[in-house]
Amino acid sequence: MGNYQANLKISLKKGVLDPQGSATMGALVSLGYEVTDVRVGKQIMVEFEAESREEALALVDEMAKRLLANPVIEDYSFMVEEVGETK
Amino acid sequence: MGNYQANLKISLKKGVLDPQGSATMGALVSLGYEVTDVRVGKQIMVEFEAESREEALALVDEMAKRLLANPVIEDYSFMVEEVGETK
Amino acid sequence: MSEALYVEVGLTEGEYEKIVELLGREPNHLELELFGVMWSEHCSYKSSRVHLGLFPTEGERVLVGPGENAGVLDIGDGWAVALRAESHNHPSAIEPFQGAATGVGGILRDIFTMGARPVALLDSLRFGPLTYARNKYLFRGVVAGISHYGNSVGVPTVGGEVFFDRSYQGNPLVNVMAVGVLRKENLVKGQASGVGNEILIVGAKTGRDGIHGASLLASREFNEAPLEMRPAVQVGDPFMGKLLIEATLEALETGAVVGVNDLGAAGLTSAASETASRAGTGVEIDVSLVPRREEGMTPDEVMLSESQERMLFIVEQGKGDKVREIFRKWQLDAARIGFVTDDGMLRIRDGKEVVAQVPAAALTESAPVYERPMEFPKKEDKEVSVPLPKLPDGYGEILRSLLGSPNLASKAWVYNQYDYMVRADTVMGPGGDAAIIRIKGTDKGIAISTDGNSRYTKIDPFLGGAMAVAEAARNVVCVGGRPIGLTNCLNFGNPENKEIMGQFRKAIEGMALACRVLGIPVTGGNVSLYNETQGENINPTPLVGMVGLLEDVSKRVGNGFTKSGNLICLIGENLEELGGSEYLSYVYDIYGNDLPVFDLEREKEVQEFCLRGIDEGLIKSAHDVSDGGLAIAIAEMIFNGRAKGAAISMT
Amino acid sequence: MVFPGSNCDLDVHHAIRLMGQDVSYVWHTETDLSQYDVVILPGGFSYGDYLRVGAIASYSPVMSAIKEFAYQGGLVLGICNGFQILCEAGLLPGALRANEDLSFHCHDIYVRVEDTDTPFSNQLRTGDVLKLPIAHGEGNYFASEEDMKNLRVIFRYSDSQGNRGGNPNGSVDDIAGISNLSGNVLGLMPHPERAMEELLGSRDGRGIFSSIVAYLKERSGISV
Repeated sequence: MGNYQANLKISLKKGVLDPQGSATMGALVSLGYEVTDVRVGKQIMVEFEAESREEALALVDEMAKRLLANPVIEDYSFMVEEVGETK
Repeated sequence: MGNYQANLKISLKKGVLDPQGSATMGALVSLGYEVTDVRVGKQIMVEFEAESREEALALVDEMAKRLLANPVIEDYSFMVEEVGETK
Repeated sequence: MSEALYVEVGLTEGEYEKIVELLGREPNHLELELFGVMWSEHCSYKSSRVHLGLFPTEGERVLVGPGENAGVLDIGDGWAVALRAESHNHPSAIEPFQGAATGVGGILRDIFTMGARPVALLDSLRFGPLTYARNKYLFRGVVAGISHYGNSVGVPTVGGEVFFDRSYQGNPLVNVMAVGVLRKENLVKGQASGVGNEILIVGAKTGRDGIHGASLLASREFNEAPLEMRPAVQVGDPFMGKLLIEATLEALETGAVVGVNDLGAAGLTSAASETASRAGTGVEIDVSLVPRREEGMTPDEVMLSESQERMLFIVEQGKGDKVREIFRKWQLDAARIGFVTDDGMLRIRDGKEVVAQVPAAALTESAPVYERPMEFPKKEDKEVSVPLPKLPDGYGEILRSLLGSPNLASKAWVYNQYDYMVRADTVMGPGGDAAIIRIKGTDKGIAISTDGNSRYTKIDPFLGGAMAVAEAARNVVCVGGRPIGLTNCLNFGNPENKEIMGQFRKAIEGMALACRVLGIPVTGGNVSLYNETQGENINPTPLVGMVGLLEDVSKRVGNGFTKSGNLICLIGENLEELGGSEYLSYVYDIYGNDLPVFDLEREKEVQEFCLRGIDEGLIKSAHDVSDGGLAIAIAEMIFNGRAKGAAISMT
Repeated sequence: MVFPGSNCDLDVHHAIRLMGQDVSYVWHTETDLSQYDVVILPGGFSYGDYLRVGAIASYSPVMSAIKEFAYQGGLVLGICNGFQILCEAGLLPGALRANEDLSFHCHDIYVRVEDTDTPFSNQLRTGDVLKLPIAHGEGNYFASEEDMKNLRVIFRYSDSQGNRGGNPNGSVDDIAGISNLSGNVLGLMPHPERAMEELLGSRDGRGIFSSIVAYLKERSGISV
């Protein structure tokens, strides 16, 4: 059994309105920065156990589809790395 | 003038309780995953103009300190890359 | 034109031929899309329009009846209330959070577009049983979406209902109602009057959200919604919604605004054509002037976009800048995109080139009106009545389990997520028989309730429809409010099914009769058809949103016992009848065959008696006996009151 | 103060009128506050609470004038979203996080008065219990050990008898309201302006507004 850490990036799909992104951009512009676009999304770190790297990758993808991301309006990407044997 | 894209990761400081993280962990465990820790934070993409890579790095750090992160409870890290000359 | 093209926009061959006849030529692709979206079931009411005529809509309080963005009623001393209900069933089944949030945004725009300040929101929700994970997901998402939009926009969500029944499996109902208050002189209508007047689009930028969203989606069965429609889900921005309310009401004070219309289903197409046809004028707009959020949008996409938080303003010639200044203060776009003409045409330009030109009335008035075949289940084939199960001996256990059933249990988990106090006018919040909002500077109070028992209408659509109106009125009466008008959401299955059309017809006949007997006008509402999944249609669900008036809000009463020692009396008889009861459904999972005895004249007397008793201070609290029957009603009065118990004699 | 997205400015205006005092709406681009005795930042969703509650509003043009106003000893009261803005602007220590159960809470709660030596609580007695409504999704106050040294706890969540308990959001040390060390800047999550009339269910909010009036009257020696 290996202990793995996944880092997921979850962002709104292209074309889906991002009110948070536009409000943040407005604030940065009013603070004097020359900003042309801002997108705000989530990043989730999950530590979990898996038999192998392949299984770990499959598990994270499943977690994202079932719970962590909303497939209707969000896209997700992730990286997985082993962080040592479970003690 | 160069067009840069910064990707910031903003997460709660160690020791600051993360309600979203614990709720997400609870949900994953109830779905049958062997999860040992979950942290939920923000990821922000900012496209902006800067004279040079050094200036770009400094600008992003300033934006984070002033607005994008709350120093009381959040830590931030970021990567910056050039995405081509402004037309 | 090849059949594929007009079928793709949802039109039949007959409808296409009628368009060619109206135009005297074949429509180009954009014109075809305009007809496709405006003649959809959702926008044209083509299967329901002939029946909606049955509703009584006259009354000395009615300032604006059906046909406008919202109905408006006079409540005396120069004050008036605007009311409307809307359904967002299809979008909420795809994305519950945004589906519900945009439903709240849309219904609020219908109110302040009349010049009224929105003061109350109610949500009436129906889901499949909570034993299914999907229904829990939809339920949580819808409540969070309403909470997210309503709280942020600063309008209190003061009431509503939640109901679970297997008939809503895969097809949730999200009906939202809004009420606004205005001075009569500030009333403004959705009309493009005054040739040469400027037409502005204000609020959010236009994107590809919801293209073919509400109009086509709501006109197809649930499982037919093709996947590519899903990314076009509309996203609401309550912050911009709040700015839009403040900017619109401030702009109306300039007196330069002639007409206002919300951009809802079918976006700019319906707003432009409806304001023109209501005023009998024409409208010319240039889509290239519409502020956009995405590049490379085609004229079709701009005309059909259902991006949220946008309104159409018709402003006196030369005064557009004054209005734009106000919108700039509120950090909102306001762009002049055209002007009013006198040729009755909706003319659309893309820069100089005219890309579409059709008579506005052809889009809004000439949609076919279908008298779809109907079938009414005759009394005898229902005679094979289901034998009522042997009644149990121990009732305590039954009462305890009923009190815990999802339909009867406290809904505090839901409404504690809503800010029902913002604006500091909520005299009675959720949990009462009706909500009450006071009007500062007057003694008046507005009582509001939403009701609709779909089990009753399933058993007998006619009686069920009448009872929906009666129960909504009864709830308003129980707090001391005199019912003065209603709005509605008629949620029914597939109109191409004879039995469903029969239910629709009978329910409207029943509602219309109750309105006439109780003297309550219908001020408008919404029809949601095609609520069907894999051939399974939902129960016929006519949802009634009732508004009542308290001349003196201090005379209101709640539904909890106030003092021990007070007498408890039942107005009206309590008969041995279990048809359509929560008991039968929850314990035996059957509806039963016959409805409780219902007599409209009796209902009227009971309501008058209750109103007078409250007005004279004799009645200290009142509660209507509905789902769960007498035992549940008394239990609720104990929970909501200060007394500890109640002694009841059954003789 | 009125920020884009403020909702309870109307309710605060009404509450001050009920106390018989003059009050005016001030738009967030204003920079001169010299004519005022008290500046109140109301509840609501300034800038939609996007990015972080109160974060964007804390950079409104008026904020530097409010900081100066507070520095000069003027009274500053932040209610709900107003409290969040004062923390983001650094006028009060700590930060407000999402409620522990991640859901919005709208219902009555009880707070115990912990410190009456402030312009906002001098008409109350230590140990008084006030029934006030809350309506927030991010009221979970956090303060590090360091921050704790720079604040005074004025109100704590309690049960109806004033004992510890009744914390609706996980706020550290059951904190419901704090002030800076000099006591002239107060932030609290409950809404006193919604508890001014029996018609709406409670009058306990008047204790805070009457304290402000009494303080100003005594400070200026004239009848206000």
